[in-house]
Amino acid sequence: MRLLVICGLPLLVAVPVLVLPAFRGRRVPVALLAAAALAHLGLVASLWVAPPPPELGGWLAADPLGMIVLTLTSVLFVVTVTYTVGYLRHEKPRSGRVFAGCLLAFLSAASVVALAHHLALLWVGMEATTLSVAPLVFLRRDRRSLEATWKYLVISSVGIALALLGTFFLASAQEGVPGRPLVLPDLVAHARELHPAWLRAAFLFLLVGFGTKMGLAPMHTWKPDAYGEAPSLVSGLMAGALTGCAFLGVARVTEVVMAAGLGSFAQPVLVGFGLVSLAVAAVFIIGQSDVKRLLAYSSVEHMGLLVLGLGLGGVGAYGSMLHLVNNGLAKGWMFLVTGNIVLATGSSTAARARGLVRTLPASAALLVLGLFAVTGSPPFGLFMSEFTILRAAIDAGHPWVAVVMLLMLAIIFVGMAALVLGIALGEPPSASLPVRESPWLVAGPAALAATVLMLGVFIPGPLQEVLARAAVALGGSAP
Amino acid sequence: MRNAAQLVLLLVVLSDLAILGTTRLSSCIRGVAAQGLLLGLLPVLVAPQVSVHAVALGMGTVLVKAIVLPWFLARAIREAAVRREIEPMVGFIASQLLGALALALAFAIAARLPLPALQQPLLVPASLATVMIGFIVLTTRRKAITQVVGYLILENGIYLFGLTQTESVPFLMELGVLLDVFVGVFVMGIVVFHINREFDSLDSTRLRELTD
Amino acid sequence: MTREGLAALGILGLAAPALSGVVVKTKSLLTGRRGPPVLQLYYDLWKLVRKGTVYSRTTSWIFRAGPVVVLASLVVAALFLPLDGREAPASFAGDLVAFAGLLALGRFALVLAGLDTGSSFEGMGASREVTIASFAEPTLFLCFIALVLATGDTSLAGMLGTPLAEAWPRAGASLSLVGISLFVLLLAENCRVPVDDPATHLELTMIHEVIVLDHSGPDLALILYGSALKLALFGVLVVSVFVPRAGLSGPVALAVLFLGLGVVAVFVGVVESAMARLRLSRVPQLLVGAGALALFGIVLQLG
Amino acid sequence: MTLFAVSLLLLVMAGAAAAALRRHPALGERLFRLLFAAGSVTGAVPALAVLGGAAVPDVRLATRAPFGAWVFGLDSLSAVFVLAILIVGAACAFYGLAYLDHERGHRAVGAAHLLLALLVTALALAVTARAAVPFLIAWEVMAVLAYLLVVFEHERPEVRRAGLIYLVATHTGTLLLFALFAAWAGVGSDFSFAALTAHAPFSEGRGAIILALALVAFGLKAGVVPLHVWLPEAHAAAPAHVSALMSGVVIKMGIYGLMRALVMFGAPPPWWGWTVLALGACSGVLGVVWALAQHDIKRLLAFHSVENIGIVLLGIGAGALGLAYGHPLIAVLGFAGAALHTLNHALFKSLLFLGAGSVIHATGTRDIDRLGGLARRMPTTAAAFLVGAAAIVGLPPLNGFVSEWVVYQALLRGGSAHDAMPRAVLAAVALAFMGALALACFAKVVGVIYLGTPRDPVADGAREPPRGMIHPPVGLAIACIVIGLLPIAVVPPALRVGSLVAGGLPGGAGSPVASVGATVFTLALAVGLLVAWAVRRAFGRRARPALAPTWGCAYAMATPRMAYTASSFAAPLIGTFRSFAGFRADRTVQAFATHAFDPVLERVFLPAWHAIESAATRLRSVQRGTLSLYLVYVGAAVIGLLFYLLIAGRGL
Repeated sequence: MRLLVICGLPLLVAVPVLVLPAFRGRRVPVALLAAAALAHLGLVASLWVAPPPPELGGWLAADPLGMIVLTLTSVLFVVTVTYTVGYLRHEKPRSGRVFAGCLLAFLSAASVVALAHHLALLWVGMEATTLSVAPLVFLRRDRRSLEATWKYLVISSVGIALALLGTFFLASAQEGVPGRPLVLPDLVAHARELHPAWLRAAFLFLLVGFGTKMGLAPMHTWKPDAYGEAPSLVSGLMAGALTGCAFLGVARVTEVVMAAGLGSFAQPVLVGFGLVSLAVAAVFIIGQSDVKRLLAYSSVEHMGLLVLGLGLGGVGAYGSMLHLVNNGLAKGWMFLVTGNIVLATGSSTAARARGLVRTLPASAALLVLGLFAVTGSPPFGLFMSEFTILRAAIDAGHPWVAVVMLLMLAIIFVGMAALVLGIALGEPPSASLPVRESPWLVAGPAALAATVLMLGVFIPGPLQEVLARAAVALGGSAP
Repeated sequence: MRNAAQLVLLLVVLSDLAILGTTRLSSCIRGVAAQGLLLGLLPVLVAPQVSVHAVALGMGTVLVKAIVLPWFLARAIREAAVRREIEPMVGFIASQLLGALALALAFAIAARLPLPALQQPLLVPASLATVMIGFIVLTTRRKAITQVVGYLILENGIYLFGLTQTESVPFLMELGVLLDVFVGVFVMGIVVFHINREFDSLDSTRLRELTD
Repeated sequence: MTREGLAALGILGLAAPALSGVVVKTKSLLTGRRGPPVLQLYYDLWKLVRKGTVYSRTTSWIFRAGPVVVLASLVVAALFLPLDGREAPASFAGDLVAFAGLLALGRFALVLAGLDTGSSFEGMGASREVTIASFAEPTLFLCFIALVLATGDTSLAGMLGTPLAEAWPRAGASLSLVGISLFVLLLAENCRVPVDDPATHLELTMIHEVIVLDHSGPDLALILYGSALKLALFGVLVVSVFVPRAGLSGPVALAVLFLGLGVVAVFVGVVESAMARLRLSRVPQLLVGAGALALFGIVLQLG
Repeated sequence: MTLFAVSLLLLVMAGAAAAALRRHPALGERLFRLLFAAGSVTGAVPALAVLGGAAVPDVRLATRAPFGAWVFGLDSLSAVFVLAILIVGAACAFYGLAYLDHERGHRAVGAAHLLLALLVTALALAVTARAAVPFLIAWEVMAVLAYLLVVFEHERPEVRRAGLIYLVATHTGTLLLFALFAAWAGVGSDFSFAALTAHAPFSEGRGAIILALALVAFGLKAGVVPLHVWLPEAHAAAPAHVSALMSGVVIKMGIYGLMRALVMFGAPPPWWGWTVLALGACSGVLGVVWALAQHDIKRLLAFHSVENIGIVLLGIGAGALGLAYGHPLIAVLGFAGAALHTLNHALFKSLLFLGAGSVIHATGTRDIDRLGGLARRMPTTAAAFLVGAAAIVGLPPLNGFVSEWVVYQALLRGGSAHDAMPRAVLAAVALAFMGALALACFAKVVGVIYLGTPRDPVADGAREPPRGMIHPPVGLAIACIVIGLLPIAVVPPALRVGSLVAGGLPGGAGSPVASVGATVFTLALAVGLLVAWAVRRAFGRRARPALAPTWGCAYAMATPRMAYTASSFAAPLIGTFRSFAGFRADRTVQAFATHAFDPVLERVFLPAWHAIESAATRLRSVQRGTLSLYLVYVGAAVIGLLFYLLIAGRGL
């Protein structure tokens, strides 16, 4: 029952928000948002305490992979809502009901994706996340955001369509195989009896489809536009939670393929996508002048690392599970801080925002810290995960992968450092006056930063265990 | 039964080619509507025996793909007061040739696919061809509205492939998929409205402000 | 340190000024002049010691300390030389580094004292001094390394003492190369033609002389005596390499040493009157050449 | 170890106090000074004990993160560095209090003190960490804190540029360290150094990779040519006391890393030893040649750090060769010399930077050609600086001489061996060359800054800085003198370190090195100098010395502008190395001047980076904003994968 509630509750709240005339205009029902978010988080926490049985005939279940994504989403959502409180003091969206309604719808859809064990249901949830976020990208209602929305919609929809085709291929692979159709545990259980040719085709199409939503190069093209034009807190949710859901889709099918013993077929593809994404990210991060687009490409980079770890197998799978968490939190952190910069200076470009240590000390500090966190410097969590993935590359006997990875990480660091430090340090433009940073706007990112820092030196027991089990499910192992 | 299905599938492929060939947006949309209608018939025809499941699915398909969405798109072009797709990025002849190529490719691939037994031999090639042609329309046309049409065709193709799985993909899922397609195209339509308002044209190639 | 060792050191100290006298005498005779007496430097020193001193207003204590440090460092350096060819008054493993360090210390003091006057002439001299030294010191070490390889000992007492005598039969060729290279060093370090001309009277061409322009009275005496002592030290190096005296009894060894020093002085005089002075920019090449000789000596032994 | 932990705690508290009591600076600074001093002392006690031969057990902290437990330990190698860190750290911290005083009001001075205290703590942790993860954490924290201190004056663009170059260099090093540890640990999951040591010996190929990675990663931090490019930039940009700390100890972390890697790795192959030796010679000679061309006092000192790192590498190289060819004595001597010179360089280089800071504080310029005659205006600072200069040149009886003497021994003793070892003696020539050039360079520095007449009004008005900026350099100078006078006190501990790095070989006890003789010598020399000086003074009293203007060789109108400049002084030397000395000379009717640049940075690294940038710019044209093109990318991906399917999955 709880799983169903987790998926349905936000939507139930969303319905009145969207229809009741009380919420017409710019007023945002923050209280409802907060209530729904906290309830959701509470329910998710209860799942950790008391693992639930599968529901809807096994269509909904909470396995380690799903729990990781679900928790990540829920936490990020709560943080985003707290941030919203401060955000709404400076800016009001055109339509408060669309804002709140879509956020809640997104939470529902993401929960469905995280808990779905029926791949068609997973697909439905995935498409729903795309659609629920689109209006949020278009929140500013100007030409640029319109263009971004259009590209985001078309590319993601095409990608997701390909994923649907892949799902059907998977169904064909299951022809005449015992077990409920397209239900994950049964697929895994009888993986070796699946038709290998269809399974391969299914894997590739699902990879491209969900890869498009993750933003793997070369299907990443919508990402900088969408992240750059959406309000920062929405970008944060997309980069932190939405990509997590998309990665979950890839991970699910990988789970099946690994179980079917087709690892030697799947892993090179994953590694290839990983390296290409790293390279593309590096190319676009050099000389980038807009922090939000920079973070978008950094997200491309980290998606690449995720599939790279998955493809390397061994401890790499563990690494990319850990990286999923770390990257999600770090991206949320960075986008929310960037949001503060945009609120204060009206822009996220190096041209307009300079010398923030003077005008926005707290945000600037968080931004610079974030630079080191995102680039995988010790002692932040991303260091742990990236180091694990690097080790996986060497253990798996691909030293050249390690070399390329390190080279790209180095180039990316130069690009990011140049921009972030460029806007954090220096003499602020004369016009800019110091802004008082409301605690609502700083608390969220600070909390995320603290968590990322903690994960670098201490991984709580339950999380550790869940990560390990997820890694094993993906054909890997815990270090 | 079987031959009827064959015929319908053939018509579907023809509608694809027709859409590729036409210059007029209105006929383009009419073509999609027709295709939707044909798709609505198919579940009943391909199913081993007529079942509530198949009929309901067919009716849902007709409702969404043959009536609501086409009407919606037609309204969109009325708003925009544009009649024809002027100079697509690839000429009409060329795109028809591309379509033919896609068709050939589709049959070639389908011939090599280990197809499930007792299926319509035409079903898979038709669906693959439709997918590819949808993709061609998406990539070679300028008007945002035509791109929506292209997406719709792509979806239709996938839907066709889904028909090989009617029994393994449960009814709810089918409807869910249908709903998603509906909402998806609906949202796209809304965006198209806004594009039309902002740029007073449906030419999506003018949305090139965001670059690196 | 033995009594004989100190006595020998004392004699060396007393005889040092005479060496430059011999050089000058040789030169004058070769150029057909009578020249100043051999003991001229003693008279000069005596005169200077009795004079008062004049300090420039720009100078600080560094200027005053200069001459003292120069002389003290040279005296201490002398302690490491085995004058009797067997043992030195003071010696420890690796004292060759100390020897070089002491020469450097003296040079540092001298150069700083020159710079302290703020005169551009002395600045120029200082610049030239350090330039030449930068090439002289590696050459000195090349010679020392050759000796170390030949004798397997890292103290001057050993390198120039008994082990050297045993090394001659084995490494005669390389040792003679080292000797020649040391003689070139002697010319360079003591500002002799073809590197510098102690007799010049044009400041722009001077090196050593121009640094001490502002020194007067006892200070100048210290410096002049210091340079005489330095000449003697290098002379001892050259003689010891060519004439190992380990076999001889103490007094005889000393006698041989001073005889050798005299020969070296005469030889310097001959060179000075036979050769013209090099252009300053060519000096490094001369020293590098000398270094090359020593390096060849080393390669012969690394074989 | 507990005492050590306490000291770190005190250091952190000191920083916190300075930052927290922003409102009452006086109280905050007193507290800072007190706690910092206490921390340094409590930390130095165990370090000295270990160097004296005591043994301290390791500390293991179990963790809930991958890669095993966190281990900390204090052996003689760590102890040397801890000592250097605490001494130099304290000197720089105290100096910083006075140096940043005038910044109060318009900059976060308290925060700067906090960062410095944390930096010292991170350094101490880095040299005591005995597991990969804590080591990497301390390493990166150290690097980042150092960066934040370097960009203290971040309004100036050149400071930001220098900071960025430094940050990129150090982060690249960190990435290489990841690779190093990953390659080292293999499939193992325990990353404590003990476990890593157990992995050795490696197959030839893997061992080569590991050693090469270590050399590059740690060489970047140490500033080995050609990886030194960040060093002069950062040192010139940072506040004086930060430069002192960086040049004194931060770059030494690279040396520590190399030595620690050797302890864990065991005997390296000969090629590695020769490489290190060659790098040492190059760094030493090039460093000092480039230094000669500088007129910015801080850049000049920075290049001398490159030189001295070269000397240390000569020691490490000799030691590595000793291990490779099986000459324990040489190995011990080489590593001992390296360790000792590291400590000595920490002392006199930070002393020199602090002295330079006082000069900058007094005159407001870093260009030595505008200075002159400061010895009469700030005598104490001048005296301390002179000691530092003599020490860095390696003159007896100061500490620089002692360590260079040990390194020489290591190089020369190879002579009697019967393998390839004797070739190493040639490195001694390079060492001599460095010494001579360094003498030339510091004759220039001391002469042009402190002696002669002021070349510019700014120098004329110079006065001694406040006491807080005099005591630290003087203290360091005293340390230099004491070590120089008592080799017997420092050489045996150094040998203990050497034998540890050489794999616990004998050599600590019954030292073959005549440190007794050396001590006698240094003491005798010191006494001799003092006696001679006393005699001369007594002699001078007889006749009152007359004062007169400098003898201008009959040229009556000498002006300060005619005083010999640094450019002219160094010209004949760097002229001989024109090809790689990295300077442009411009001769006008009025003046001759040379302008220095870093050839490696300007001719290698920046062009390479610009090449990457332009390539990226060209590649970026794939994202033109055309939607259909984007869709084509997706289609291309699908088609490509289908081909892969045809090839790889022979199923269709």
